[in-house]
Amino acid sequence: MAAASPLHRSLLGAPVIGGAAVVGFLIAWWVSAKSFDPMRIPQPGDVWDAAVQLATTGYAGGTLAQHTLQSIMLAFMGFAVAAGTALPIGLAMGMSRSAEAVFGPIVAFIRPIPPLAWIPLAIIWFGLGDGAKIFVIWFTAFVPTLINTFTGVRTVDPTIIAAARVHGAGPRRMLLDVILPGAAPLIFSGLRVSLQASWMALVAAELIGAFFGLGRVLMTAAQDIFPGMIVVAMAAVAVCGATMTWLLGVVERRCLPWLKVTP
Amino acid sequence: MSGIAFTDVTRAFERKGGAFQALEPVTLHVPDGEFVAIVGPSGCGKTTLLRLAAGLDHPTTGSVMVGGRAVTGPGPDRAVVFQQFALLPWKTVRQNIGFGLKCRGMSDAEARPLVERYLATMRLEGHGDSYPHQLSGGMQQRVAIARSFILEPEVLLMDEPFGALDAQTRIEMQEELIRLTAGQRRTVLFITHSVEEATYLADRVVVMAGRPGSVREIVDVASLRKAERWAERPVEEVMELDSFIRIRTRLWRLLRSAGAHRDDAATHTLPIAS
Amino acid sequence: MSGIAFTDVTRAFERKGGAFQALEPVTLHVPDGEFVAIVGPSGCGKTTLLRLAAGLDHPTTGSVMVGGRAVTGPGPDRAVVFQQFALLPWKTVRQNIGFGLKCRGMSDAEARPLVERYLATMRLEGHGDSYPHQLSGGMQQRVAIARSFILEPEVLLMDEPFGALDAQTRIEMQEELIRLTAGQRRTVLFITHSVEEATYLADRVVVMAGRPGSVREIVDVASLRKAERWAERPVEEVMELDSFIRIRTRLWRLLRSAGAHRDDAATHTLPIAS
Amino acid sequence: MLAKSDLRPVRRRRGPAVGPGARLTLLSAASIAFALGLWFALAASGLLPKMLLPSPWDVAQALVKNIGVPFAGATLQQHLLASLGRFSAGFALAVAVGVPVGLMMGWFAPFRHAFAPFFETFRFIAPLAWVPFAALWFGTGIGGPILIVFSGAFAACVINTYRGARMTDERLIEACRTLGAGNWRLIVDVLLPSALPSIMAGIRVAAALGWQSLIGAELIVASSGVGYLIVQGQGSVETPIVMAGMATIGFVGLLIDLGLRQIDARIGRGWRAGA
Amino acid sequence: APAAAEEVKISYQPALYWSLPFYIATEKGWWKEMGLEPSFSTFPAGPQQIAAAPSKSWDIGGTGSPPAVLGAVRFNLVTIALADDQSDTAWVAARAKDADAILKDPSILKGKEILLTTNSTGHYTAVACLKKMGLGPNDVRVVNLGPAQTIAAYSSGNGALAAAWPPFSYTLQEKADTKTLCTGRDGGAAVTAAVVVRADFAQEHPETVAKVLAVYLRSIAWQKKHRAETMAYMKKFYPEGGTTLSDHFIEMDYDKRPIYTLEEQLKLFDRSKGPSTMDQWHTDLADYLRSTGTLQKTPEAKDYITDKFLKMIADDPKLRAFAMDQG
Ligand SMILES: Nc1ncnc2c1ncn2[C@@H]1O[C@H](COP(=O)(O)OP(=O)(O)OP(=O)(O)O)[C@@H](O)[C@H]1O
Ligand SMILES: Nc1ncnc2c1ncn2[C@@H]1O[C@H](COP(=O)(O)OP(=O)(O)OP(=O)(O)O)[C@@H](O)[C@H]1O
Ligand SMILES: O=[N+]([O-])[O-]
Ligand SMILES: [Mg+2]
Ligand SMILES: [Mg+2]
Repeated sequence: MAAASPLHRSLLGAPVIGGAAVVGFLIAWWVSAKSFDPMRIPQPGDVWDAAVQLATTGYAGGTLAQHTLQSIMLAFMGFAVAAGTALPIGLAMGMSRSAEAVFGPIVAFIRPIPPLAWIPLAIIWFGLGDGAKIFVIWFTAFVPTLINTFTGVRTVDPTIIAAARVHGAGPRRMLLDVILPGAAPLIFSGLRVSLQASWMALVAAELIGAFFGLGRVLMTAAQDIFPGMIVVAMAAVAVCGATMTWLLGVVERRCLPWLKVTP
Repeated sequence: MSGIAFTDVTRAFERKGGAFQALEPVTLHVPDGEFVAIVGPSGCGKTTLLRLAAGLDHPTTGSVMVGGRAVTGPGPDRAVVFQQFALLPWKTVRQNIGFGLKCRGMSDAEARPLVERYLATMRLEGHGDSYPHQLSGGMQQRVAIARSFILEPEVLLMDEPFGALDAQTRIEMQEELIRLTAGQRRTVLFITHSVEEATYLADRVVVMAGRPGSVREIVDVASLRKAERWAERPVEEVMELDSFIRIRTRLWRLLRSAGAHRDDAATHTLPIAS
Repeated sequence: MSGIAFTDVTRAFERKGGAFQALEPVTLHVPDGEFVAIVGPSGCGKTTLLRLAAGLDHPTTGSVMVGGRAVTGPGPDRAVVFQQFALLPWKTVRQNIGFGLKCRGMSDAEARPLVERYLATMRLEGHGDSYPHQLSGGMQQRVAIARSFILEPEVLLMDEPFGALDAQTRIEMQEELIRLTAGQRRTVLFITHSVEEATYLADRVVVMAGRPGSVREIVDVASLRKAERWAERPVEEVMELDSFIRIRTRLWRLLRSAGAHRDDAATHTLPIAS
Repeated sequence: MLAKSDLRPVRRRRGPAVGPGARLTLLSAASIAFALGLWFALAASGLLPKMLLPSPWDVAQALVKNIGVPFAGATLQQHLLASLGRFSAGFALAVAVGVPVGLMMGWFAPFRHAFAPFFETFRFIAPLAWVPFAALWFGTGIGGPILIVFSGAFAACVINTYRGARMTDERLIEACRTLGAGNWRLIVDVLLPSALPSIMAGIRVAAALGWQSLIGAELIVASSGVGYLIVQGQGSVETPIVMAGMATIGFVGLLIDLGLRQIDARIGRGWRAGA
Repeated sequence: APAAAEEVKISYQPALYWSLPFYIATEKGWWKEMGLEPSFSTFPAGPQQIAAAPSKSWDIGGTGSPPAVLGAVRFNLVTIALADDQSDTAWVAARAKDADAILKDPSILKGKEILLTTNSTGHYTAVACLKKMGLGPNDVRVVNLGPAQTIAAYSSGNGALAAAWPPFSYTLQEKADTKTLCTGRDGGAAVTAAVVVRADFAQEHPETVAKVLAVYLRSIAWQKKHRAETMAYMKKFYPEGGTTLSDHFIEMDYDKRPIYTLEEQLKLFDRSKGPSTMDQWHTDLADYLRSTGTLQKTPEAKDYITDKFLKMIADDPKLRAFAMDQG
């Protein structure tokens, strides 16, 4: 995936332009927050104060560190369970039309149902602990990996499959040495989306009686109508999500050393 | 015992709006130890024929036998070399070459010396730990050949194996192939678009015609090759021989008439990459 | 005035671990109206050279002039035909042929008669509303050529235009090209891996050597072609001429020595599709 | 060399007399039946009170009943219509903004560099988190629900368009540049159609995510909508109606996806090889 | 000639007892009689409702007391009347089988979980009740859940206690088979709802505000006089908001949630002998909100509670008669 064209490679690097854009955004915010209705746009100063409060004295039952740690744990668990279940099912669906026929309709039907709608059922089935929260995250994060794994398997170069067959690959070898690595780039694309979905579902998950968590901070701030704190919680979620995605990228490069470029 | 026998083989593919007849009854016999090249217009069913022999596809009617046994699926007695190399991109050169051995359950320790030997035979020393994309096309094709040869198959099935290579590399690979098949005489089915290549390499050249695919003519080269000792001479020299040029021109003429009106027919079909 | 002049052109690509010199100073002059073919081992910089003339790339040092003006970017005075046809799959044959005219701001009504004329010239009547995937390779390449010719470029840059075609179609396209360039004499830079093709088509054949790319020798064919009236004879006949075979063999020898030790160098580079 | 008896045709495939298509349909039906059966059994087992896990039959009854009798002020089809309106607006906006943004990111590097930091962070924020701001900025206006659905659907549109645009065959771009195509024409005539399969895949994901955000969108102002129905139903522990709402969302979501698939298949019908 | 009807935007939450007066007024055609043309918006919860105020999406609304106080601090909402008193119907409940043991010895609750919605009247009630039962704020573990989730969780066996406000408290009792341990009133907490107006709107259109309030009060006066008819309206109104209550709870709503006529309101808002009852109730609530960290400091009652509009009605004989349903 080379740059679209030499003409459109920019003279300045990504960090410079990206940095400038972020600074520009902050200035635009600062100016507009001053000039528009101050009740409706969180003031930079309020956000700063909220950040300080959260980091030091705490809010919604804990400090930034406690909330963040808890959310990272939860998002990761949800993501891990989602990936751990979606991968084998996706592989099965990709390799067998029967498995596709079995799982396909159920997944297609359940997939549009929002995480919020599952909360009561999650509580009834799993109680108020982490189980219910992980279940809610799982529901959202499961699908992207599943679909990408399925598509990845189906798009493995048939010539390569044929080559492996003529060299005597049995089902096990085919899975481990051909299908899995062949589908791996797409699987990782799916994992990225699942990771995003995990963080997005976190807010809903932490509605289930969470004692700590950024989602709880968000919802408490929403209850309290504390826009500054909402922004702080949003920013914390965004930073955590982006960081985990970056880590996933590192893992991806480690796992796929044969790729010329990782997308 | 490794001859290939196609007997009244047809293959029809399901298409929107009915079946598409890719091969009309084809009967072709490649005796044990012979090198047969197939040339023919695009879409005439060359790849289909080869896939039938490989066991990657099944005939609609008729029978395909290799070494006296009916073909039911791929087997290590038949190695296939594809035009696009079809190396596993996620495996190093060494792992690719050893893949078939591993599939047979051989341990790494057992496979190692064999792999090293083929690395050397194929002049790939020093590249054992590279990934395929780090190699030139010629080197990739050498890896693909090594991967097949290491299994010591009785039958070699090659589908335009040198089509993706540049002219010089191609010639080198042709010489290489002559050398390798001369060492251990093997039954070879070799598909090519190059009439020169077919003439230079094969004992017999099968000219196919298309829509539906059929054998148009079989041209014998073996007698000349033996008589003029082509195998012992550099390829440029062989290609300048009058006898060589005559066969080549004859094949060309056959092909051009076989391929006539191809474009019009092609409108209604999808060219599928071999 | 449409000659191409490369003067002391070099091109270095950035790579991990320093610059990679793809071309060492190359000086080459293609006079107005001449047909020059370039052959050379894979990776020797043929495509790089062509891209410089097309304005798709810029030299690291030296100058590239076309028609007396320095090249700064792509322009409609220079048409490029690629090996992979590079047709827009989502446009019909008609739309593909008319694409360049549309880019110039010509209305559909104005473009229509021109497009129809080229459909006829290229023997594509009846396929105007087909999509590329419905055509055979040869027809696709004819569309690509029509798309370029319709802009009446002074310079034609062709990068292995027939490399993806099968042998028979390739020969037909070669004859077609002879016919077209004979009609309106144009400056042509033609890259090929086929020594026969270069010999058959070109006035002069440039043999390049690799790593870094350089011009090894230039072989004149024009005088022979004229003397023996190749253009008026069928290609099979020409290719059997002693004179033809002699030039071809000479080019081959040059090439094989130019390509020596290529593989070792290739380890450290990624072959990039032209 | 060949024994006559060996000349029997190769068996193509072992399997039942039913065609593969029919067999797969059968499997799908069996799987759905199994899931429903499991649900029936669980509901009938009495492990959970009926109030918390009604049987599929109760849910179906609640669903049918709500078609005639309003719940939370409207019949099911009225709720559905209201939800579809909100969804369409937010989803259409996400596509209308996301696809051009993705194309611009694919084509103009400076745009990509400038936009990426926001994009790579904002996409982790749940639609639900925007509810307070949606209320603050748009009040009771349609803008609020649109913002929520948009925040759910936008990222998928951008990412897939961007990836699709970046995957565009460079040779096509160069060929068109040599034919005189400018930026605009390249984006419209080359990048966009080339990215179309990826864009459509993204749009399908976006539709699913946007549709999922409905509950959030209907938390701001309430008087109608399937999301509202679910929340109100949850509030009074009318589990059958809640599940009827979930089933409706699931089913309509499925229909939306099928519709988009149809569009996808139609768009490239002419030119996509094998279409 | 009659002037064109005045437009006014009114907000409330569906299916609540204190929303009923808006509904009855519409049914009775009293808005028109007052020359008003209201448009209504309903919000599923208080935070969204008051957050929609600064965009001028609504002018006057009914809302729970916590959002009323929060809205005063955040968005300059002014409290102009009391909507209802739900102190008897917001409660802390336990499973019927456990209730007696708990009442006998509340200390067995130590370390147990109570399910409730934080920063709500339910929480406010719970804090007061726990104190009354002799339990400190850290003796039980508060699990924060939305009202619907509280019911689902409690009825599937989670938590030792649950707290909620009506109608969720009713649902809790009905569907989870609970017994009330302590109401807001038992704990000494005034759990109320209020009528609020945007300060800028009140400034610009005092007459309109007075008229809307007069209509609201007329409904109240009428409701107090017509028990059976009011309950009939409740049975029509509640399901439109997705709530279906049994007759028992309909009666409870009517009988146990005091509402106040103009005269009674004036007494509640009377500051002639120091802070009014209303001031006291809201200040207590604000103190609670400060204790949870929602508010940084307790707002001055007189800054956001006013009897100005009640007095405007009282001082205008025509309005007064209308508001007392004597027209
Ligand atoms: N799986 C398939 N489904 C449908 N049609 C097929 C399939 N495989 C091949 N065909 C058709 O059968 C015919 C023969 O195909 P085949 O690939 O054998 O030709 P070929 O001679 O190898 O051509 P080429 O020289 O282009 O590789 C073609 O028309 C092709 O379109
Ligand atoms: N964009 C690029 N970045 C880095 N290296 C490049 C780039 N383009 C070409 N090269 C390198 O420059 C050398 C010349 O490449 P070029 O494509 O011109 O060769 P070629 O003669 O056309 O080869 P072929 O016959 O295989 O098409 C090669 O080693 C190639 O790897
Ligand atoms: O997270 N949801 O907005 O449903
Ligand atoms: Mg083929
Ligand atoms: Mg090239």
